[in-house]
Amino acid sequence: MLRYTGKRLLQLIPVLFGMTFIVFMIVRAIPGDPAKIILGQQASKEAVAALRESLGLDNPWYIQYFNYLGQLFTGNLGESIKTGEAVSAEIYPYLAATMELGFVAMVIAIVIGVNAGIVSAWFQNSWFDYSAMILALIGVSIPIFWLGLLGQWAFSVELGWLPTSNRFDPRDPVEAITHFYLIDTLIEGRFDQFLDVVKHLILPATALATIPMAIIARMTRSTMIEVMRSDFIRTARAKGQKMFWVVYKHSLKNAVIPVLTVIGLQTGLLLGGAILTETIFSWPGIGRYIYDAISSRDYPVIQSGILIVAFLFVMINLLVDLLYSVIDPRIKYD
Amino acid sequence: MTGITPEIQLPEEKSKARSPFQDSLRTFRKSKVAVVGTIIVAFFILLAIFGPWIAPQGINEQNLKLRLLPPSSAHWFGTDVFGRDIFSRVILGARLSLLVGFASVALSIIIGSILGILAGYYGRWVDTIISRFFDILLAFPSILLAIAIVTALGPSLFNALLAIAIVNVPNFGRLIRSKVLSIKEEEFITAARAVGMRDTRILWGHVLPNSMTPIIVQGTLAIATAIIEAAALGFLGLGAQAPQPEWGKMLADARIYLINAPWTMIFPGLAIMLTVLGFNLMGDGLRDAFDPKMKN
Amino acid sequence: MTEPLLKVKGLKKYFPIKAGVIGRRVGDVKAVDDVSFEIMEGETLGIVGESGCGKSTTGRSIMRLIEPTAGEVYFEGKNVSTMSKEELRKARRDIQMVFQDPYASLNPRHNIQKILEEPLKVHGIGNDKERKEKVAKLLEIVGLSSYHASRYPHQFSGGQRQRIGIARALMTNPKLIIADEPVSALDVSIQAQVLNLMKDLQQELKLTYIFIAHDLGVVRHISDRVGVMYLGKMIEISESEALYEKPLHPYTQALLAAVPVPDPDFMRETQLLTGDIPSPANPPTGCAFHTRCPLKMEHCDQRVPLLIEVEPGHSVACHLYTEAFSNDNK
Amino acid sequence: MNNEPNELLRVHNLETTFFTDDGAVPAVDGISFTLREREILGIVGESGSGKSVTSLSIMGLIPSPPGKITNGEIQFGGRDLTKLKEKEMRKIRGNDIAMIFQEPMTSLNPLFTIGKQLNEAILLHNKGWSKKQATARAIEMMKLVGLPRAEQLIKEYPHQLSGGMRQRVMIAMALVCDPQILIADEPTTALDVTIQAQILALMRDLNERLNTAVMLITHDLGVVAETCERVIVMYGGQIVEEGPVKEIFESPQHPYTRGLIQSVPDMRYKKERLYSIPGNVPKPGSIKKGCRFAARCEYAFERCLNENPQIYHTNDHHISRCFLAEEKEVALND
Amino acid sequence: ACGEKKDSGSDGDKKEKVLVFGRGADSVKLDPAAVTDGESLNVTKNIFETLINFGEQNTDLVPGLASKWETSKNGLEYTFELQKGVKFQDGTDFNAEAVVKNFERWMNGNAKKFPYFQSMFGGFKGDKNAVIKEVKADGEDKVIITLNYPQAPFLKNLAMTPFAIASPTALEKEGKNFEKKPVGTGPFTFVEWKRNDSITLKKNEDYWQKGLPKLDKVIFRSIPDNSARLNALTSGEIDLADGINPSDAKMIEDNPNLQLFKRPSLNVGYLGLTVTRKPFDDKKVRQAVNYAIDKQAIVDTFYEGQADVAKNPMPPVIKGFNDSVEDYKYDPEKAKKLLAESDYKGETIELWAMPVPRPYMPDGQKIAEAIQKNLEDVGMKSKIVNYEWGTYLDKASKGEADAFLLGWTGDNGDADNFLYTLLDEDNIGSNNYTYFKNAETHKLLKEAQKEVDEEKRAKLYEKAQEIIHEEAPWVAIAYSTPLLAGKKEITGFKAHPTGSDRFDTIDFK
Ligand SMILES: Nc1ncnc2c1ncn2[C@@H]1O[C@H](COP(=O)(O)OP(=O)(O)OP(=O)(O)O)[C@@H](O)[C@H]1O
Ligand SMILES: Nc1ncnc2c1ncn2[C@@H]1O[C@H](COP(=O)(O)OP(=O)(O)OP(=O)(O)O)[C@@H](O)[C@H]1O
Ligand SMILES: [Mg+2]
Ligand SMILES: [Mg+2]
Repeated sequence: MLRYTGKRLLQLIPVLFGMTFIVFMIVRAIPGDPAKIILGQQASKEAVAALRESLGLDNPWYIQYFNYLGQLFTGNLGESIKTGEAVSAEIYPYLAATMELGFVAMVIAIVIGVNAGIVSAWFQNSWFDYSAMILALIGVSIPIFWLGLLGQWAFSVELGWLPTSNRFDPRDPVEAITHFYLIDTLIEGRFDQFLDVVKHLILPATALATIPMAIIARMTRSTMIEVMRSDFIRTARAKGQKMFWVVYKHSLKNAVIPVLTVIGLQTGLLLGGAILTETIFSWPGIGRYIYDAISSRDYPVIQSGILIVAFLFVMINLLVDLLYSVIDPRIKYD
Repeated sequence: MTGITPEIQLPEEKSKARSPFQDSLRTFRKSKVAVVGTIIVAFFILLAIFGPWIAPQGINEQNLKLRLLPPSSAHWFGTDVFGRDIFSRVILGARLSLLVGFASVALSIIIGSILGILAGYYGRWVDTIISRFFDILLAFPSILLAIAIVTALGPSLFNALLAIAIVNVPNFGRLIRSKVLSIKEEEFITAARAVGMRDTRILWGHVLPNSMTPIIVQGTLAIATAIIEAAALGFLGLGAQAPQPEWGKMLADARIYLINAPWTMIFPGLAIMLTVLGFNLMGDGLRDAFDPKMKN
Repeated sequence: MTEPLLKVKGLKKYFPIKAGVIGRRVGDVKAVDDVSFEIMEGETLGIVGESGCGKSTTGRSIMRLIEPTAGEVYFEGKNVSTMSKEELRKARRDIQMVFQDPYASLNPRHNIQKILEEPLKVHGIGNDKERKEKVAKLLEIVGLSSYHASRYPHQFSGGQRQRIGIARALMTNPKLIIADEPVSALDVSIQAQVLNLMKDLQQELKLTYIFIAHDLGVVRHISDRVGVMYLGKMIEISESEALYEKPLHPYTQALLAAVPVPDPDFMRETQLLTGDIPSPANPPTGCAFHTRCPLKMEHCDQRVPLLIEVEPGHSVACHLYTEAFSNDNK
Repeated sequence: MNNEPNELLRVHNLETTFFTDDGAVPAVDGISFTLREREILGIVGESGSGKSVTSLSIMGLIPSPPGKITNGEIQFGGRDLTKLKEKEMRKIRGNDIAMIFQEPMTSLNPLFTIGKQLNEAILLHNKGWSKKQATARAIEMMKLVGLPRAEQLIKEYPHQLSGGMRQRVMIAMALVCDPQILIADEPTTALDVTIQAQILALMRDLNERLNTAVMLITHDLGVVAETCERVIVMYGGQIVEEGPVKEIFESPQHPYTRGLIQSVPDMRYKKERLYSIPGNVPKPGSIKKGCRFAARCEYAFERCLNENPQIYHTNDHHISRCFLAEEKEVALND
Repeated sequence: ACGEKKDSGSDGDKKEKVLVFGRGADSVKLDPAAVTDGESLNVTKNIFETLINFGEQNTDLVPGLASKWETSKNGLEYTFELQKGVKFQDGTDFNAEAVVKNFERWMNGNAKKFPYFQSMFGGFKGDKNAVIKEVKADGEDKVIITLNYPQAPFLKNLAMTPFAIASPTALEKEGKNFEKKPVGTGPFTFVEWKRNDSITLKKNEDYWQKGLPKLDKVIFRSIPDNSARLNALTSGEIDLADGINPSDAKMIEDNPNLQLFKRPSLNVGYLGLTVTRKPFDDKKVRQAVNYAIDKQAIVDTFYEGQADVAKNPMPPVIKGFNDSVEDYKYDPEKAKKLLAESDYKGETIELWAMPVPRPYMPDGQKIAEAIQKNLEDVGMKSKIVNYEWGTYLDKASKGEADAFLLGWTGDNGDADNFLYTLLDEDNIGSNNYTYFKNAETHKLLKEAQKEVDEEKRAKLYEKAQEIIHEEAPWVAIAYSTPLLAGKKEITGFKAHPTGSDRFDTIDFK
């Protein structure tokens, strides 16, 4: 297991290298002069020239790339051109915000998606199956930004049940410890704040969860149906086992690997979808951090932001891979 | 010809020669889901083709006096801030969304097939390089990568199309690679080799045609995704540009009228959803028909 | 005696077992380990053995569908092992193969016409019309009708498909046909049809067969000579009558004893084998069979027995006979 | 008749149909037979003749949809199994009637240890047993079926076992609750001959020692000849012949049975030509009129093509579904 | 940071007065001298103070930290008398030394560190264009600033938020961290900053102006999307919202819980016509475009009437505005005629549309669409081109656009900040995006920079506007009134034309 993890990590190295290169090249290809953008419309020519020089933007691209790589090796993600802060220092709260949102969305997606899939597979062709699958189909077809806007309009503006945006009530800000406010409020014993944070999470997390939920439900259903046709399920039933346990014990465990794979892949969708959701719900997460950085040509932030998200994604998929072996004894990693 | 055991014919049903493809089409036609999907898709394709004749107004017939009118018999879907007929714009938008969907997927399939076949058939370092390249691209959440690419290329519908195509390449590439690999191991390929067939001929005559159906299935589903992605890019201002009636862009434009004039954003959103749903249904139907193993 | 049609010498196929980051080779699956035999023209050599003993690998290595690790194969005196790709391709005209799975070995997207004329096209034989005629003729030969040519594989039953597979192998008028378990996927009644067909064709067309099977009953009916494989090695090879009447190797004996006989009155004499077949990735030392052998002797687990002709035309690889043999000759 | 052992199971006019896209397929079409205490009853027939469907019908495990028992009854212990509720049926499965399947490779759940799967079967029908007791019983059964190192094996996963061992585990699992009936659906088809011989010997042995009645389903006449006392021959979803093994082999009454026996290549002698039944095994439901075997039958006459023969008794324990047997029955009755 | 935990303020008679201000983006840094973005300045405006202030809702000069000031005859020496008894929020005394230290800090900086200083005062110590020569203390309460050459808008520049006085102690102590922990003399003290979410300020209890501020706490919350921000206001999550879409004005006015605030206009939105590019190198074409565009309709539709149709490149509130210039009337026929006389051959022009809403142009995309239609009506085909904002500015400044939408918000309410900055040849490549170059206006504008006499100066600018009008490098579209909205209970809020608001006078009813 350890060896396998090590091996997989080693295999990641070329991928990570390639990623840095691709990101670097794309970012450099973005037209527009960051110096000008930082200084804004009102800036003078001299100011722009001076800034360009001090940012090293006058160097040829490969020098910039090697400088960048060199910095990466020392764990330095560069400094935000805009704020002048080290990216590594300022990125964490954004990352935490996205991870909290993504995590809650994933939990919603998994809990509802997996169970809907199971029940649909179990009672195949029942009305539940049909309606769940139709909903799931609509779910994968719905543009989440549209759904998010509609939700915001209905539940916040019209009904006033939920807050429209951000992570908490600014009048009573949560004191950040881990920057995962669900955790922080609990550590601080502020149950009222915890509820407030939950309320803020509901709309964006549901919007974000829709597509993965639908995909997971569909995937779970089809693998479950396949698994439930397999011989060992027949064996379990031939023993006289209850259908519930046959489904939730024997079938589910076997269906988990493809479902897990989908879940791993969906995190990518989730991290990408975060840009849209975070924009709509003013969620101070990494998606918006990157998006804002794109507008301000904040190269180090765009680069590092994309890389970190991609890295996270890669890591989650690695984790999923490793989980396989925990679940399936047949997968022996050495 | 003595001594050869003849095959005695059962009074078998006079079945005609039916290729698996025809068989699949029959299954496809029988599936309600698939039929509904096909109807929706066909409907939007017709809109795309005949839109200019159906739509009561052109794309950009502004009449600032008629702005933000709610749906009425004159303007079924109401009007937008320029006093343009939303119904007409939604109809005319079908062309753009389908264009992006089909063109980007076609592009990814072409590039993906070439790379996938190279990797799958030639193996070794070619495979290593191409597969790594796919890995790298796949390591990025796709929308994020698409956004980055469009930002670099400059926002436009064409660039959005291009970005979506690039982002999808590894999906097809991998699919085709794995198809090639698995078909290579099929016994009928061994049989072809045993007969003395050349590699290239095996590739074109056996491997490729047998990879087609998963590509068609995946392609249909990818069109659905591509349409949503294009709309998302449009929504972020990175896709289609004014006055193109692209649905995502219409949503973005309508966003500030959410409270005053909700119809401006309800209809384009519905249009996206319906089209995407159509492709998804059709894709599902195709998968069930062509890939019976996946059928449930 | 004339030259054998096919001569296999010291054939080996090791599949590497890879591990580690760079796919280091940590061992081998010795799928075929030093197998030699000969086949005369018009003869049928049956190869039997339990699953995983290397029968298919042997068959495929002969045709170089998998590159053998070592060994030489002579076909009509020409060394197949050293042929260039192009020469090999041409040679395959004379050596054809019939596969076990009649479902998987036909391209589901091609109709029978296309499947059958492909070998002709590949070798540039005939024009369109001639090819069509040949397809029709061969369909008749294998007991199907020419109108079947436009149908697709899935429209046929298993037995019919296997007939198509055989027809395909016959298209180029080959001299040797390697049939890899051609009947094991078929029902008993159908199996008999196909076996009869193959026998008839052999007489008709002067074919030579390598007939791979795990069913000893089937092998007996079709083979002139039979080779028994165990864990990648040929452990006994002989005229089929001799082998079935008087098996020499303890494994062959056990194998024959294990086959259920469709006769309720039949009484079994020999004791059953115990234990499982070892893995070819990690074969036992010495004689591979010693772990299950009821007659195991002291040094069986150390020395590898060689295949030795014990009686005329009957060779066996077992220390029982090496001892006996050497003792006899002392 | 009276000195024969008691009937355990009586299947009467069982009809199981699959409702597929291509219409209703009567996979089992009105079969009746009995299974007696302590006997080994063989069911032979070529692929698709309805052997498995028969056994699954008895177990109440017909995949539904698309399958359904459309007619007939299955009497066991004074009850009609086709009428039982799922809950009651569960009590019978594994406890009174146990089943093992063709594919030892796929019939065990790959993700649970052998021990866990055995324990599950034990604990299901022995409420109140402790895990320890269950494990002890499991080990006992494993030893009984000749598995070496039972104590270690219970901690291992199915993939770590060879095919023969797995089939032994399956048998042990079927027998843990001392069932009255063991249905074995082609238990050795996937195994090599030497292993097959071991398993068959084991089944005979267990049948003697535990007095379990066995229904052995196979397509191999050799297996039947060596193992069974009585045999049922199925063709196209119907029973075409039934009788004591000896009689069947010595004087088969149905042309199909005769053909089948003759076409088996016997290892003991070389035949120049094998006997072969012409034509193909028909798809169930494809022959609507006449005897299902008529098209392949060399004795077929006019009547066979138009009328489906009923079952004729050629003696008090031998039946045949062939008009040729009509005379014999008449003769018998005379 | 904010130690005290309160129970949502429901109990207790002294309810905390908290104002949540919703705005479009987060601040970049809270060191006013180091930033250029409005969202940073807006916050620092409440933490820091400048020597001179602008008037409540105009750009007249009123005392700030300096109670009085004098200018020497030659316009090269300024003497400031400072308020007494002022303390920085960290307890440091505010005095002449503190002011000098601030100036020294800026003057020793560079363009990257203090971009506004570079822009407004020509350069740093030793630069040849530097305006400020030296800054000296004259006792505790007097500061003297000497210039290298006269700069007419010098005092106005000093009143700009970036040149607020920071606590020298804190500057020294915090170093680079000062931008995250600002300390000034202003009405509010910095408490906490949650990036991309909110900045919290609390009342400066020792504020030198008695009775101010009225609020206990101000929270700046960023909600990037205009409609989302309005949603948040409607649902009560925020109390005051910046950047209200004109289209929502009516709804807000109709809402009994909300009120609309109008920011006096100090901006101009325009369509620039790059005079170096075909077909706009022809004056007739430029004039034709001016006739072709129905500005009133645009103002009505996209500014929802919250703007005046513009005719000059600067808004009327600024001294020197030439009201006698007669605007081009909407006259498609005349436009067609002019086009026919011109070199224009019917080629399709690129019409660049601003991708982001700005106070001077709430929806560039849509305005571009409307203009496109206007142009089409007179026979000029155009293609709307879009770039991401940064690229847009960059490319436009390189003269790559044919016609482009843009605008400008004044920094200090001086005509120079519009006419010279936007239309003088000196600023080609930076803010003169049309590449307009005219010897006459150049002379006039240069002269005006050094003219200390207000009236004479105004005349010079009026003349320049006439020439610019005739040459028509722009279609001046609108002087917009940016909108804010707040809860009904808010009193005492005066939106400032520069866009930076002081919250010290705000109270809740
Ligand atoms: N491509 C391969 N890579 C690695 N090992 C292989 C490969 N092909 C076959 N083997 C191994 O070689 C051994 C012999 O395989 P082969 O297929 O020749 O057996 P066989 O006698 O034909 O068995 P069966 O009766 O099951 O067809 C097996 O252990 C198998 O696992
Ligand atoms: N799930 C199913 N859906 C549809 N038809 C089925 C299904 N299961 C079985 N059948 C039909 O029932 C017929 C009998 O099947 P069954 O499995 O009983 O055959 P069998 O005698 O066990 O054959 P084999 O030797 O291949 O196991 C088959 O021809 C098949 O068409
Ligand atoms: Mg094989
Ligand atoms: Mg079966």
